[in-house]
Amino acid sequence: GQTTEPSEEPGGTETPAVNPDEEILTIRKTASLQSTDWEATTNTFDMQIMWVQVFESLYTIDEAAGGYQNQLAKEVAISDDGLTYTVTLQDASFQNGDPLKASDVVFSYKRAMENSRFNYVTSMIKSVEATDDKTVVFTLDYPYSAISHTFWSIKISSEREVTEQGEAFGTVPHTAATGPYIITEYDVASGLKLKANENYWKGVPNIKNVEYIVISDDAAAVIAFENDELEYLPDAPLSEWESLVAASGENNSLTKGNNIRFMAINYLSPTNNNILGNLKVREAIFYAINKDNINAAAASGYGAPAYEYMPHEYVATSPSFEDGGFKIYDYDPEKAKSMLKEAGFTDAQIAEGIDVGTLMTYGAATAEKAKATQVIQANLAEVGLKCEIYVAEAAQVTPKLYAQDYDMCIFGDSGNYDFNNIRQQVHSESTGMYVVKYADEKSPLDYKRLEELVALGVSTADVDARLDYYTELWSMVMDSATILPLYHNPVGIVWSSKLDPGGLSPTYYHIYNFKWVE
Amino acid sequence: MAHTEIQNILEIRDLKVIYKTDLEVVEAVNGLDLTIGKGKTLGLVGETGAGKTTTALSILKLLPSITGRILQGEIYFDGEDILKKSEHDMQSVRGNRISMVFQDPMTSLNPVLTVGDQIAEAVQLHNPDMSKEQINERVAATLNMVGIMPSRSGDYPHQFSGGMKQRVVIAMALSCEPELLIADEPTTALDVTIQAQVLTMIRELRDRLGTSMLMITHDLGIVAQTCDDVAVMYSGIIIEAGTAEDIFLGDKHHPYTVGLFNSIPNLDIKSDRLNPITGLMPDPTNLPKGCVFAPRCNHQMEICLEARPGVFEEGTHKIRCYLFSEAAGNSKAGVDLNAE
Amino acid sequence: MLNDNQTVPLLETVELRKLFKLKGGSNLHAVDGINMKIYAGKTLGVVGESGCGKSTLGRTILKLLEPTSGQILFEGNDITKYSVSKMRPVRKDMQIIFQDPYSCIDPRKSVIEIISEYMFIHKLYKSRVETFNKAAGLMDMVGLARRYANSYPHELDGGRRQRIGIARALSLNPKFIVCDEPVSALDVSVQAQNLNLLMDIQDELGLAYMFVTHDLSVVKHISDDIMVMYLGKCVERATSDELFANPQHPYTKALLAAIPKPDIRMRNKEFQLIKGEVSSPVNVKPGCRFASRCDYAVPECSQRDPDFVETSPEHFVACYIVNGR
Amino acid sequence: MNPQKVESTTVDNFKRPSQTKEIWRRFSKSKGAVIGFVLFSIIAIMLLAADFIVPYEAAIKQDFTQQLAAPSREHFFGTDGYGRDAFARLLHGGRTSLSIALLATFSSAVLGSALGAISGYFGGKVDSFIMRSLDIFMSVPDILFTMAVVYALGANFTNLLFALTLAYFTNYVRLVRSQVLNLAEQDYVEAARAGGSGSTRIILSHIIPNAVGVIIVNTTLNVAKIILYESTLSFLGLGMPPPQPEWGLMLSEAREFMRTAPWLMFFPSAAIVITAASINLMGDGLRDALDPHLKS
Amino acid sequence: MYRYVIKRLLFLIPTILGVTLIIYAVMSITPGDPGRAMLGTSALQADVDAYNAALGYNLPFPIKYFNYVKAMVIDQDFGFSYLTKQPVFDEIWPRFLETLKLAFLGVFIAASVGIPFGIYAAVKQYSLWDTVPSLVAFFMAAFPSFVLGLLFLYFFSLKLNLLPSYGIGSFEHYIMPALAISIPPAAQNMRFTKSSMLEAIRQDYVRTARAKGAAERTVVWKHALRNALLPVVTQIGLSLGVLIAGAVVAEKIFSIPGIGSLIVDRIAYKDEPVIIAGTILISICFTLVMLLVDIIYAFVDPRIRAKYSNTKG
Ligand SMILES: Nc1ncnc2c1ncn2[C@@H]1O[C@H](COP(=O)(O)OP(=O)(O)OP(=O)(O)O)[C@@H](O)[C@H]1O
Ligand SMILES: Nc1ncnc2c1ncn2[C@@H]1O[C@H](COP(=O)(O)OP(=O)(O)OP(=O)(O)O)[C@@H](O)[C@H]1O
Ligand SMILES: [Mg+2]
Ligand SMILES: [Mg+2]
Repeated sequence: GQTTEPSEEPGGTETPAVNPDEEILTIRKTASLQSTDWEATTNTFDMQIMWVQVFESLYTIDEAAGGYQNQLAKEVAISDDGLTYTVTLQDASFQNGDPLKASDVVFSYKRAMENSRFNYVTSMIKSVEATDDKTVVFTLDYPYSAISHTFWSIKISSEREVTEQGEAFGTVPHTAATGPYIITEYDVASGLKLKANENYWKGVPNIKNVEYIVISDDAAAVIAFENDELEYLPDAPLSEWESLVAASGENNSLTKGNNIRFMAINYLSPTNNNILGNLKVREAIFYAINKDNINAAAASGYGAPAYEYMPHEYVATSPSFEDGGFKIYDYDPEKAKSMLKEAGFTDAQIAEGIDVGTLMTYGAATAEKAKATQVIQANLAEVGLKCEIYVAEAAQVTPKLYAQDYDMCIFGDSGNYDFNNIRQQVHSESTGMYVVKYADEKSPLDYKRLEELVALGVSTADVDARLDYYTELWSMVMDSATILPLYHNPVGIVWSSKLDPGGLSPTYYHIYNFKWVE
Repeated sequence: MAHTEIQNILEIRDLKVIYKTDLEVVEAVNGLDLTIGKGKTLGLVGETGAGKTTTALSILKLLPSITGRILQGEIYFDGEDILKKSEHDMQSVRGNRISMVFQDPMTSLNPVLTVGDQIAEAVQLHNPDMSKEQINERVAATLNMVGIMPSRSGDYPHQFSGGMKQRVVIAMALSCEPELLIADEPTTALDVTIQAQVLTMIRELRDRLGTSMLMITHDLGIVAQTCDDVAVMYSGIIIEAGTAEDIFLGDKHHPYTVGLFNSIPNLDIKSDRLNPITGLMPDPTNLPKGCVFAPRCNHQMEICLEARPGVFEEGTHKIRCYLFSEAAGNSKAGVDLNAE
Repeated sequence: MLNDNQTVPLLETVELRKLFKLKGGSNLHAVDGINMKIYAGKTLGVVGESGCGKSTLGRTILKLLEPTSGQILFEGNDITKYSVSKMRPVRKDMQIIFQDPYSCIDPRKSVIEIISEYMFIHKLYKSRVETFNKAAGLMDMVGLARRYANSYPHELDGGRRQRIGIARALSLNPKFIVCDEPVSALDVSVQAQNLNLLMDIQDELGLAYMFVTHDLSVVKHISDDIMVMYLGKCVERATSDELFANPQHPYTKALLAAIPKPDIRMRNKEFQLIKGEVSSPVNVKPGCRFASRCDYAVPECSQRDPDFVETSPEHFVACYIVNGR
Repeated sequence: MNPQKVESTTVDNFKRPSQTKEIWRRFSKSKGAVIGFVLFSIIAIMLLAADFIVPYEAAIKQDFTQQLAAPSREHFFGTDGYGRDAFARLLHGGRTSLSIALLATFSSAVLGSALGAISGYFGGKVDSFIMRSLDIFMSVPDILFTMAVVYALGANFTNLLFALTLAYFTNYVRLVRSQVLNLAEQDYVEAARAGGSGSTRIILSHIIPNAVGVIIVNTTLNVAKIILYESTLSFLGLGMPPPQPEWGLMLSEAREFMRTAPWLMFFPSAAIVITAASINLMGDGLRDALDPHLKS
Repeated sequence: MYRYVIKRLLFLIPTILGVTLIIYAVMSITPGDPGRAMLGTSALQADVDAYNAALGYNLPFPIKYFNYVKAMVIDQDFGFSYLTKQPVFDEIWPRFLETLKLAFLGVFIAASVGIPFGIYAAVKQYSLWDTVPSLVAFFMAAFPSFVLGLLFLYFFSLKLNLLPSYGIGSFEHYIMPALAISIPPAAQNMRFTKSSMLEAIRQDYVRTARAKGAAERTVVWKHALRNALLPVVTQIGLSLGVLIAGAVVAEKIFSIPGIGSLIVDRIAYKDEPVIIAGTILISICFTLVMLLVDIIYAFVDPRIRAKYSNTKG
């Protein structure tokens, strides 16, 4: 059952005769699509389809190039005070043939702003107005440096079609988007099929037909790829990576991705006489954690230890640990133990095991975050800290996180391509740094300064200045020992030799760029 | 056996049958000799566990295939040794030439098939050339014969009373006009008035068809009223056999036969106490070495405990007992049955 | 056979009736207005075909089934309405022996435990040892070797198991025992042994029996009086000798004629048959229950229940023909 | 009669010569039952003595230098994704699996038997209420119901026990009810009433002891079923919380290493199958030993 | 008989109400709410509340239950999925059919493999035809479906590349999942049929048939089998429950869009309308199968048929 032998023939090396018009591109999906309304897609796999292939926004992301670029926006003019954005639209058209109008953009933004889910990217928008058919004016409450992310996040849909479909919008295939691919089939049994939008405003896509195949089991997906039943496998299972590499020959990539796993400690937890309120204990916990082991267990060793809030490579304003000068809590069990002693625990207590409560996470019991909990639990045990593991579905864990009703938790955050994201997390009235509520009397850091730094970062477009603000901000957070970046979950992609993916985008691939190998 | 003229429809010689289970070996039949004359009815009498049913099943070769085993002996039916016949040959004997009626009418009929179907099956099996109509006619005639309206042939067994079921079973057994009918306690499960009905019917049919019959029972009354010959069975052995007159009127008897007669309350004579045999039948997994009845016998002699007795014959009357054998002398002969 | 000085019967039933409610609302008339008397030390034989209500009668008398109507007088006391606790002392005087030697004793208890059970229930003796001694005595009495005391029922044959039931019934020194076909499941030789035993015990202890059976030769042998039942009704009652000598009800006659006798003079003689079979006891209509099978039936028979008339001293018959209307 | 003599012949000798002996004799006559018994005994002894064979520490000790090592002298059954010794996990995991299975069997037997006894004994309205409710309850497929319960309450030992109990008690209700109905018809129960026994006494001394055999057989066979069911739950991610080893969970974890480290799947599968099969063998043997019908 | 069937069909009403109540009760103790699950952590509580209120989620349990039942009964409306906004029925029905296909294929295999082997083993008791299949059945009955599923995947898809590893469509897609879920019940059926058959062969009427001179084949197929199959029919009906449990697993392993895995997935989102309607659907199916079993029973056994035709009202 070993797949390490290099002698093994990589699958699909023969070049088949491809008739590009009939050939169907098959891509794996782990579950059926939630909705054909981009607003209602909540997981990455659905967003990869709806947010990129079907719908378009004012901006797009090019991961390979590392930034935001115009998409439906032809030009964007920013007022000097940074409060007014005037967007001129491309001569694009919807899949139903209607031309793209400013009113569609206004309609789409207003619709998104009513949706609480998009609060985090729309809350600064005061108004959106169409001044003519091709011009949209955004007025902000305050200068907002990460508006690019908003312009990317909000997708534009046809006002006419969405209104006409009413309640049914999202539950059936439609042509209300401007993107390169049109949904032709959306059905539980026959799955999801896309066809090229022949009238796509940027030009006809190369690949004519796309089929998403639901394969929930990783092993089955790998087998399907090896059997040439899949041409593109995004998010390939890492435990099978070696086999996949062998099967795909050259056609694979393993990138760091922008997804980071964190561990948060609730300094307000009442457990064991608020033991986690003690900074030394929190630091001891952080020093006890072996990120390499977590990487080995959770990411089959293909990930990398994480130290930052955002991968520095992805976001220029994210401070890098190499020169950020903030604490990184490298694995040091001895130091952890001495911190515990400093916190006032005796050797006997340490030998006996000190209860620090529950380590919570969500997802399946065997999924990567749950694996990380097991390693951490073992790490803590080595220094004399006891914790229990609680793994449950998001529906159960999320309310607890929201209510800050937990001791420790592991959560993941995928980047919004700007460290600015942190503004939402820290500042929002709903939650603190995702899960840690800093705006509190007992806050382990100067939260007023924190907010100040956020405000400063948000309102300046100067990358260097923002890097400084965020470095200070992140240092404060790390000093508080409340959040610890654990590891970068890598993204593995493999594809068939028939396919040329035309550059790599680990998170949001663009089928528009794909080509069949002649 | 060179038979020029066969007078006996059935002749069993020295039959030994055992049941072998994981736990034990039951010696059910231990050297049994039995003869039924053509056109005669033989009554086989004996207590529970004497081996009556086993004997009957051996004749049809229907012993439970896994546990039951015929160890030795010969069973001549119409001059041919049945034990040498193949299973295929047996199938044409069963039901066709030898039929059997089982003990319990409630369980002898298949609950999920109609009564008519079950009779038709018997007919069809032995008359494969018959057309559907002919078979149906035969079924109707058979039911008529046993006093059941042919219109009820579409009914299921549970719609019949016990007596009717037993009549159906008998009808089925007789539907192919066999040469030998084995009736294994055909009326034990029935009430007396119904028993009388069924017995009458069996007798009539037997006489009409000239069937020979083996009537197994433990009721001496039934034997007296239906049988020409009688064999008394004890622990797998025939200990006394003869004509009905020999058994009921003769003056020499096996002590067990005497005990059996003394055990039934006599309707005509009022007595305060019965004189039953003491004790119980020997354990069939562990039979005594000598006479199987010796442990309960009040005429027990030393020799009785050592070896099985031979047969004492007097005309048609045969007794297996040392009391009558030359070896033991005749001193104690003539145990009186009619000690009234 | 009856002494004049025994005027108060040990047990008497008056119009005793037991109906079973069936699904769908119909009634099954298992016991339908039985009047009977049993005197101390005497045996009343009850005969009749399967399902005629013999067992139900026995169980109802012992109040193991609640009577639907009528009265049960035990030693002159009406026990019909006695509560469970009030019945308890009476139970010591009335016992039952069952037909099936296999289901009548608990297979998980040893012989001595089964026999002692009633004595423990009524706390007759102070200690366990004393109770077991009594039980051992009872084993002697019913002719069960003491070595079986620690055996379990499945190790014993039917005859011995029946004796355990007898010993248990005797353990409370009852005055009256319902014997519900106690020997019909046994082989003739064992049956005779147990019949002798029951008769000896009766002589010794002066018990009264109600002896239920369908075997007429047995009933004649053991009973002083005989009651013939048909479909829940008593059709004829007389002393044993009288009944056999002079059966009057057509059913009784047919019953007697149907018994095969071990007499070869009867060989191949016609039985005197009655047609048909016992009909259903569900929702019976008024009239003689036997009418449909009776050769002598007149229209009146199926209109009204015949009265139970004393045709000669101590001989009662319920039949229009016999009683001359 | 002489009481002295009686005392020496019976009373002193009076002991409960156990039927167990007879049952054991018949049980031990069956080859399958003996094989099952021996297998299960070996498994049980190994699980009980797990601490002496290999300490619990080894089952949870992570060693990333030994990640996914193949079976070797050091690690008989190899190591898992955390470098934990699979053999130690199998042994200690068996303890968890088996104790949940045994406890769940026990509690479902108690709950179900009690309900069944009540239903059968009291009859009438109580009976129809219980039985109709049960009909409704049983029309929800076990698996969906158990999963919903575990989701609702969270996956841990107690909740798992609770969910398995709820999934399995229904068998016993029907079984015990029919037993009680059947036993209540036996003549010896009537005889006990004729002797003046009250209902309580009848239930305690006649009905329960006679129903117990069937319940035991059913219970034995249920242990195997629950082991399988429990492993299915674990497989669906509803088993015991980590790091406690448990067979179903081990399988569930091993699944992703199906090709790289197939032994991780093999051993727990084998453990589940062998344990369940050995219990089934014993159960069959026990049923035959307790059932007099099959004697001939 | 038809009265009985109608009576049983009417019993579906309390069954559905009861099932709804049970699932509602279980869901109501589950922590979390659909609003939070859908909108995520960063949404404002007020928005989450509004979301929940719009779904009618915050109503008290009895009212919610009542509303649900009312909609279900009066408008045959199962509501909309919280997650996908699809009408629940549209969402579950195709998946239900998928599961049904799988489960009935499973029942079919379990019966058509288990029963003949069981019969044969009984007829040839103690021969090789008995001991070998019995032994195999013994071990197969001890296999959890998911282990079989994984093993199949490993050997037939990975090692031999014979069968597709996922999805639906062609017949081949169903081979592995159907086998994985049906082998353990097939083994059970075999064991059950064997003992039932042994019991039937012991019966007097079988001996009567032999005494008639019927060939062994007739004896087995005509006389013993029909009686032996009666309890087996019940067993097969009940095994549908086992198969549904297996189907949940098989749907996961082989990526089959069935209702079992749908319910499992939606429990995570507290998508109550889908969970409840899905469970009701399965329960109805289950109840109908049990009814079918009873009807078959009556069809095969005239005694039972008579019992039903006698019970009036
Ligand atoms: N299938 C069997 N397996 C083992 N022993 C058996 C089997 N059938 C009968 N026996 C035993 O063989 C002996 C003879 O039994 P058989 O049935 O022939 O007696 P019977 O005279 O017909 O008795 P009954 O009057 O009760 O019908 C008995 O000891 C019985 O227990
Ligand atoms: N518990 C009961 N419920 C309903 N019907 C009953 C019940 N017990 C007995 N019966 C019916 O009452 C009638 C009389 O039954 P009972 O047992 O008293 O008859 P029996 O004369 O003792 O018959 P047998 O000779 O067969 O023992 C029968 O039709 C029987 O079916
Ligand atoms: Mg017999
Ligand atoms: Mg009776």
